[in-house]
Amino acid sequence: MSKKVEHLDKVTIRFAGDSGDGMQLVGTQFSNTAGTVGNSVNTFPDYPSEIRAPEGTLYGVSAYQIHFGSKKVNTIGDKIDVLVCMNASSLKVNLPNVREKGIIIANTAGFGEKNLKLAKYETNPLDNGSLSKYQLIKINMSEMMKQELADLGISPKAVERTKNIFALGFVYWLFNRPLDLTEKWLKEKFANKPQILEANLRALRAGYNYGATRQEMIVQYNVHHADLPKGTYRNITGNEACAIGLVAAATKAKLPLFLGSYPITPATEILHFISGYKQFGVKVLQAEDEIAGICSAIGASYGGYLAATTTSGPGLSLKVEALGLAVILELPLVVIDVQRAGPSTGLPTKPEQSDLNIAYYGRHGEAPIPIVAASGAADCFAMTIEAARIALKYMTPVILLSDGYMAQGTEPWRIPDMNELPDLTVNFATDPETFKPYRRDPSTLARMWAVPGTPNLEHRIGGLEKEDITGLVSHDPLNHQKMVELRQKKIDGIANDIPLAEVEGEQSGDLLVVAWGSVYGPVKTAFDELREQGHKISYTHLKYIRPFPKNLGDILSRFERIVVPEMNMGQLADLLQSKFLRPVLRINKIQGMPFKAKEIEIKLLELLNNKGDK
Amino acid sequence: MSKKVEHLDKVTIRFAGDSGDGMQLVGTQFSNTAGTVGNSVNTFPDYPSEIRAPEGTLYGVSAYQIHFGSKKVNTIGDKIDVLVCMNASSLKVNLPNVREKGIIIANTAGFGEKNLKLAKYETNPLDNGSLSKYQLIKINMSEMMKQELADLGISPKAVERTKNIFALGFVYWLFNRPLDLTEKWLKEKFANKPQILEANLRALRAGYNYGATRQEMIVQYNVHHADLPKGTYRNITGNEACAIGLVAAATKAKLPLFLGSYPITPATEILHFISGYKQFGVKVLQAEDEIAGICSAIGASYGGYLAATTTSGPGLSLKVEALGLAVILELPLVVIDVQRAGPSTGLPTKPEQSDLNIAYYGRHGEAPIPIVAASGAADCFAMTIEAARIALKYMTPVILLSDGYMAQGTEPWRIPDMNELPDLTVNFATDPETFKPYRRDPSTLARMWAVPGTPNLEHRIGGLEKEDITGLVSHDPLNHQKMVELRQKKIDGIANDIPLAEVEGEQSGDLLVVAWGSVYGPVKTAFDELREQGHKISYTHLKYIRPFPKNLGDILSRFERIVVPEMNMGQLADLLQSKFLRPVLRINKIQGMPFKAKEIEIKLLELLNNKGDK
Amino acid sequence: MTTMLQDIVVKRNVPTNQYTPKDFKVDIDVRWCAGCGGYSILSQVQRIMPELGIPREKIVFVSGIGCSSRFPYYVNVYGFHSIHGRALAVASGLKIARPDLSVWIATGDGDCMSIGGNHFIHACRRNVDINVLMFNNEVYSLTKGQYSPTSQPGQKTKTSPFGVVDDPFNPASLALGAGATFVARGYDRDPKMLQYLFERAAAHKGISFVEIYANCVIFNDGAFDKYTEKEYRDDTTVWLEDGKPLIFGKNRDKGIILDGFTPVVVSFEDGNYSPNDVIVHNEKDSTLAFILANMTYNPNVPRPIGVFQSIEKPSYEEKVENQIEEVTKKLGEGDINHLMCGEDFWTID
Amino acid sequence: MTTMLQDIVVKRNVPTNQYTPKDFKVDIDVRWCAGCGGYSILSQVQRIMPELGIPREKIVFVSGIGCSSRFPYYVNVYGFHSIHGRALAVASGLKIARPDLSVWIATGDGDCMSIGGNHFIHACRRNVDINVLMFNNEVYSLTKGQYSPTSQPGQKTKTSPFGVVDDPFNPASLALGAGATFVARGYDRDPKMLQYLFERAAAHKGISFVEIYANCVIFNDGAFDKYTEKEYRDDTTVWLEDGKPLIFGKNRDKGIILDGFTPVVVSFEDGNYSPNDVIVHNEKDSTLAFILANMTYNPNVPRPIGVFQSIEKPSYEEKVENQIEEVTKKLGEGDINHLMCGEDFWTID
Ligand SMILES: Cc1ncc(C[n+]2csc(CCOP(=O)(O)OP(=O)(O)O)c2C)c(N)n1
Ligand SMILES: Cc1ncc(C[n+]2csc(CCOP(=O)(O)OP(=O)(O)O)c2C)c(N)n1
Ligand code: SF4
Ligand code: SF4
Ligand SMILES: [Mg+2]
Ligand SMILES: [Mg+2]
Repeated sequence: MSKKVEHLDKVTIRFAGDSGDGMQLVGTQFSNTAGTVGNSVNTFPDYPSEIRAPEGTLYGVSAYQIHFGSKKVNTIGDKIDVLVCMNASSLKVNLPNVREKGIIIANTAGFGEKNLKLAKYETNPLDNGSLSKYQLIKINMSEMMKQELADLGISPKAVERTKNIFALGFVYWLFNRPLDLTEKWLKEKFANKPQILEANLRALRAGYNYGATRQEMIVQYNVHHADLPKGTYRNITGNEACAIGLVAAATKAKLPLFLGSYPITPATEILHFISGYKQFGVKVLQAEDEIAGICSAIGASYGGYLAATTTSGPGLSLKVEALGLAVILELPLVVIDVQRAGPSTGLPTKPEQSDLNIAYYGRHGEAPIPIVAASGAADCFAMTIEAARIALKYMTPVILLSDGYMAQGTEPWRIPDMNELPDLTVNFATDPETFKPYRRDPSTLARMWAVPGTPNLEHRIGGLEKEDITGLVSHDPLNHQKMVELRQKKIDGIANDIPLAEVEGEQSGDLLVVAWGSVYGPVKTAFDELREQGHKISYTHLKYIRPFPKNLGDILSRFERIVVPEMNMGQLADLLQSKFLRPVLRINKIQGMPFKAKEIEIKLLELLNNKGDK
Repeated sequence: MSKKVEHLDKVTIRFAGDSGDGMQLVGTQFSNTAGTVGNSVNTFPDYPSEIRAPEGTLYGVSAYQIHFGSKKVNTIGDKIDVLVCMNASSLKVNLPNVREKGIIIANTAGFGEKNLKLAKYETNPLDNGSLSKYQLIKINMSEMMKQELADLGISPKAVERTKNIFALGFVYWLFNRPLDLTEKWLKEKFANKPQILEANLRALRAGYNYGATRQEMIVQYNVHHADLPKGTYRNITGNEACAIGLVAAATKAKLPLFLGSYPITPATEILHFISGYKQFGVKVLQAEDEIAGICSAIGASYGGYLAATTTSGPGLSLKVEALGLAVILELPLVVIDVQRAGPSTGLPTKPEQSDLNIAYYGRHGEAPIPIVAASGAADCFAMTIEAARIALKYMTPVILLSDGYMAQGTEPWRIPDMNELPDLTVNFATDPETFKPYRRDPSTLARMWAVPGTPNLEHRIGGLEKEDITGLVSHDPLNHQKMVELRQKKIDGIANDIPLAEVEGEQSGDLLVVAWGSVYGPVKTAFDELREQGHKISYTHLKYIRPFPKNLGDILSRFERIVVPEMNMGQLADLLQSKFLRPVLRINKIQGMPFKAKEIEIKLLELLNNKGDK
Repeated sequence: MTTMLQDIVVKRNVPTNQYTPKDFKVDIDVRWCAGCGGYSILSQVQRIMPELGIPREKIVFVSGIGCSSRFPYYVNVYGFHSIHGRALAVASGLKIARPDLSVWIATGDGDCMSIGGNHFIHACRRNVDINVLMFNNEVYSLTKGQYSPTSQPGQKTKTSPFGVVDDPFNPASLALGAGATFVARGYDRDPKMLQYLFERAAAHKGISFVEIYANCVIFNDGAFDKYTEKEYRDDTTVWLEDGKPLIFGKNRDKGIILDGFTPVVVSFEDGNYSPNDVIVHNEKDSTLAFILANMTYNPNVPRPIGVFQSIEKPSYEEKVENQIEEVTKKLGEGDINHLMCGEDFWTID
Repeated sequence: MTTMLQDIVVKRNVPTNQYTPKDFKVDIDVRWCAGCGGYSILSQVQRIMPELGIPREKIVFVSGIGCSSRFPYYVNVYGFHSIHGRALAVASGLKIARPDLSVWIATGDGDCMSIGGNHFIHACRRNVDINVLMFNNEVYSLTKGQYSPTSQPGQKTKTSPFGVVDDPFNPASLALGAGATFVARGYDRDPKMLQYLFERAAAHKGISFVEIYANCVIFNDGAFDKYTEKEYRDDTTVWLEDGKPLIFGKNRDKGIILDGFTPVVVSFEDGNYSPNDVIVHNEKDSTLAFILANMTYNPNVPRPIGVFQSIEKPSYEEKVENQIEEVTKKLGEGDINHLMCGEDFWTID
């Protein structure tokens, strides 16, 4: 195939096929390879909500989208540049998102009569001219692999299963990407199945060679490597980053790690990963429910562990009572909530940012808990460390908010050296002379931590109001007021121990965008675009929500208008209004889908053009 | 005894003694009698938190306070005018609250050596002159009763037990109150124990006659009957008012009543009362936990009942997940939360107003729930009816906030005629032609309610996002946004169906007090006092918190300063700031005790005197 | 005119031939994986529904969350897909409120025995008249393969990559220990058996618990093959039949006797034992039910399938109604005005 | 210098004569009602603690909420008064994290079997090495007298003014059904018996469940008199002793035999039966344990008191540690840098 090379900053590829077609696998391979050659990468797997939907159906389409570029990419890409579709349904579902002139690579074997019917196509779109706006590359991948592997004598089913690797090989050719990473990976995966290994290696090269030898002309996109900071990188999902973050935090704290958890989409993978870390001495209890998950973690924390519990919305709802207990006990605890679309079961596989309210306000009584929020997959690592740091230093539960989008999408992560991470060493009380269960460190207001097993520090804690210093049960009215205020003051004081908020763009002026969580990607992209267009606009992204950075009020006061884009009905916006008494404009999307950068750009542009419209 | 009669508008009596001394009983009798003769009455029982603390101890003192008057009394009284104390500890504990020149009626038999020691008195306060600032009446009640009942041949223990009735009789004499109500009550209570009845009747009269025949002079307070609106009255606690309110609401809705609940202080009595209403066909499930309590109620609601669940803070925390389910199911449900002091177990027997946040914000996802708040014991009835009305009309869970103070204190309640109550009749769907599970009434946005058993309306509901109108499971992004907005709009729309907020005092000006819940009593008292002193000040009491009354924003905008007194750290204040962007001043007390009217008066006076201090 | 709840509670008469299984099918795609054990359970439920003589509108399926809990969407009766673990709590409220309804639960081993364990044991204790169909696939499937409280020691799943260390519940023992009156076990591969068990469950007044081995082809494929596949099952299971001796084996040449209290397999071949020596099943004997239930994980004896226990006790909702009746008889029907006034009221005019 | 957790986990040696019961008393008033059954339980715990040979700082009492759950305040060891129903969940986390500790639970019939039921059955299933002392007073006392899941049918309480309609749990059966390895019952009125049972519980590895009839003088006074008072108990209860026949009666003239699987009382007086005919207790026999547990509410037989079952199984926290050890042996000790880098990383420089 002759190719016309076009240089691009960023490209979006989407591998789409049936649930059983292995699209997640090839997507992951491509994104790892892209990372390895120095591109900035952002990915997102898009599963159907059924475990295994019937073959070929529209709702059974599984896809993996990769956005990579020579500049920092912050989203999974609004529009698809290259769509690989293994069957008719995967074309149908994804076509609306392919940009004009984009490349469509279709496996013609997936466009048989049955496929067309299931996809509700009357005629074959590959043949009826309806795709003339695109560059269509038709390949009968199944047939090609049949020929390629005829001599191997493996089952037809096994042959058919290699077609995804063929497609991957072809795409590698198209972008001139090396095969070695995937070859290495295949060799490890199929170490014990030499025939299958051979079949897959052949498929990879067949796809690659097919490109090189094909006759038609095609425009190929070339993407230079990005100008990323020096260092060692890997692609990582938010969930894996949280899991590794917990182990790293425990290492830095010189404490063993305990995770008490109950499976729930989209947080379960954190539990999966950590269940595989036994060699780190990690103890995991897959509990009978979310309540036991958090309570067992509280028990382990009492025993001197770095303890954590992981969940999503419905699980967080169940943990509410025990969170209040952790507050009054003043024990360290990391609570990771991977938000999904609610209310109730809602759209369980879809992301949303609608647990901020419950994280902030969702306890009976006055029970303040610090909240931090990761801004993307890679940032989940850093914020897990921060959550652990605050929990241990201030003797408090801390809620880390992630969401289903960053939890399952990947980003390249610059792997920090362990020495770069903060020291989290704790100071257990051991001296009976000075020990009082609720004596506080005057600077942090954290109470003393004495764990069972320490001679002569026997004491009793619990959910009843505590007397200041002694920790005895107290019904004294003034003591109650004092303790409520102390607990509040301790949390408020953390503001002195977190980074100040930063403003990108003008430091004062007309319009400030404030955001939190995974909307970072689309907002940052839109913001950069608008700045490039010469607009005066500013951006503050919040990773600390309770307490807010000390300078946030000051920042807000320097702008005439504030706007918060959120995947909810305005929870951060309401909070800012309550705390800072500034009217806050809102851009809300609550569709179980992340914002597109373009959507945000358009909304911000509208605001920029309608200055009067306050 | 000769008495000098002094006319007073309001008097506060406190009966105090050991847990076993029957103080609750005589308190209740006195307050019923006061009500019957036409006084305005407000009472509060004050138990120790131990079930039965050791006899004579300071922490074992049990008391019952009654504030009654010829004007509307709204609190239990800041200072005690008459203290009845059955032993030394009950004097010790309550003396700080007796006003100067107040009457102390002491049972000298309770001031023996052992009693004094337990009360940590070095010398007998009845004899050492330390009570010279008060009018002290010393009576050896135990001895008097021994003599009085010598001929009856009942056990010394039984004799001793009549001393509280003696004290009651004496207080009746002091206030010239009739004995007949208590006599009637004794006759019913001891119908089967003629000797005990006789003993108690004698005790009552002995106490009364003792007053009439005693030699010393004493100032007696006379209290005219109050100018209450015409009607039939009774004293009622908030918990009983809620219980009766639920039965009345079911009657007006022509629906059977179901209560699914789990015991918890201070809400348990609602469950107690309703468990006694079997003859009303009420079905009660004392569930295995709070989650089963609410879930069983949701099940009953699905079956066409007026369903309710009752709880306090820790229980509300546990109901959070199921509340979200009720939101997406759009089924009617009344949730009564009797607030107590948190966080966690906190001060379980003490009132607080710190569950507003969790009621308002405490669910994962976007899950708005209407909130109403009773302002006092008697108002619990009206607000229970309102909660049921909103739940049934709008097909939604509704949270009614009460608190431990109004729940256990009494107020006289003008018993409404059933015809005065709103018609709550519901319209079950029955027509297969028009039925769609999520078809809405265009005016209320309530969905149709079809209960199992209705032929040809078989349909399925659940916690997954629903398709508009059909109610089928839908993962469609735009449908999700639409449904989230519809659910919000439905709740917001209730603002058109609730009374406007009212302003007492100036309709605009400098300082507006906004309050909610049981702080009504002390705020109203302080407010009236300040108005009488000629101050310009205004007051709005909120009984509807979600949505707020439509005119609230307008009201707030008419005042320069807004202040919210609350038994929490400022939860309503924060909410007002968030919704109306007005800075809100705060008066917070979080001591497990209601405000005193005087405390509020002083704080408000400070504000009135420091106008500049915004 | 408004319809009152009383009107709806009244029972319609249904001629027994009114329905066919098709009447219980719903016009949407069943979205389980091809080969999922759920399909067979669904078919058998749809097949027996017409036999129950209950009007369709009087039947309700309640579920929690899980693959199994999608069930209510697929049966054309009233359906309630609640939240994880709470099906029995919801259904208890519904059944107590509405004893006229036939209330069924579709639940999974996770939904019922993990997060829902408390509601399960309390429903057993109370004996609410609900039919519980627990799809036991020994794994959490909807969340893509974690171990469950019925997973087997050593089982590798996403959360037990090195093998499960937990011991599993024995569902029948748990139900019996909690006081369930009807306890049975069946499996997806035998439609007739399931139909029989479902009919028995429906006929039983009080709680009926049916554990169903349901193959999950994706996350725990073949977990029950040893007990459900033709080539093994005659030798690896024993069918419990009331009044019948516990005989099993392809040639029905083996039986179960008690050695002390320990069940032991004996063969009739060598003439030492005859069918007369073996335990005779008695559904009314609670102790026997325990002995049989405890055979479940005992590798030396076949796994019992069928009805472990079926004993009569008044159902909870019935007792609730009876108490209301008695109290009403004694105190007279409640008078709301009297309730509002209480004993001590006064009038101001 | 900072103290590391490892330093604390290390066990101190305690000479067995180091402690007296006084060392386990706390210098605050015990705030139970005079006559409460809790006092006896407290004393017996304090009495056996010195015998355990465990350093005081290694002992932890965890509780939920209830009168009984105030217990930890009264013992001079580490104490954790958690929230209602969650003691076993907290304690499970603690014990799994810290197998070096001796973990005890003080709980009530409501705390343990009502709201805490799920954690209870799962702790039994997992066999976590925790000693559970359940104060059964058949009522919710702290909340002033509502019925509990062990209240008796017809019992009048504040929430059952017309009598309880629920059937109660049989705690021993529930524990056995859930898989508990050590199950026992005792009562407040017999200090020696309690000491014995507590020592047995402490010695047992894995979960130990001790149900203790505890009189609540305020809300359910005398509920157990029939079984605990000198004048009745010899005839109304039977003491379970391993290897000993089930003989009871003031004159030890009655015994228990099995008729089929049904326990029946026989008298030795008329010569038809002798002590040799009666059931011999065997703590290792799970089936027998069920038969005995099921006698609890059977009015025709005495109520069993003592150890129903005590069988050996590895404890959960031990299995967790073993798996960690095995995996570590196989994969080598975890390397955090390796974990962070994963398999596919690249370097930009
Ligand atoms: C409160 C809550 N916790 C966790 C989940 C996640 N979740 C959904 S189904 C499930 C387990 C399902 O297992 P099982 O009941 O055995 O059903 P199966 O899918 O195996 O049929 C879990 C953990 C949830 N939806 N809600
Ligand atoms: C979440 C929650 N629900 C309810 C309560 C109220 N509550 C406290 S103790 C208790 C029952 C106690 O009964 P039991 O465990 O038998 O203890 P007892 O007082 O009888 O010893 C209840 C319902 C609570 N504290 N927390
Ligand atoms: S994942 Fe398993 S249980 Fe779920 S539908 Fe598929 S086969 Fe059935
Ligand atoms: S109420 Fe009962 S259980 Fe509670 S302390 Fe008193 S006697 Fe003991
Ligand atoms: Mg399962
Ligand atoms: Mg109890």
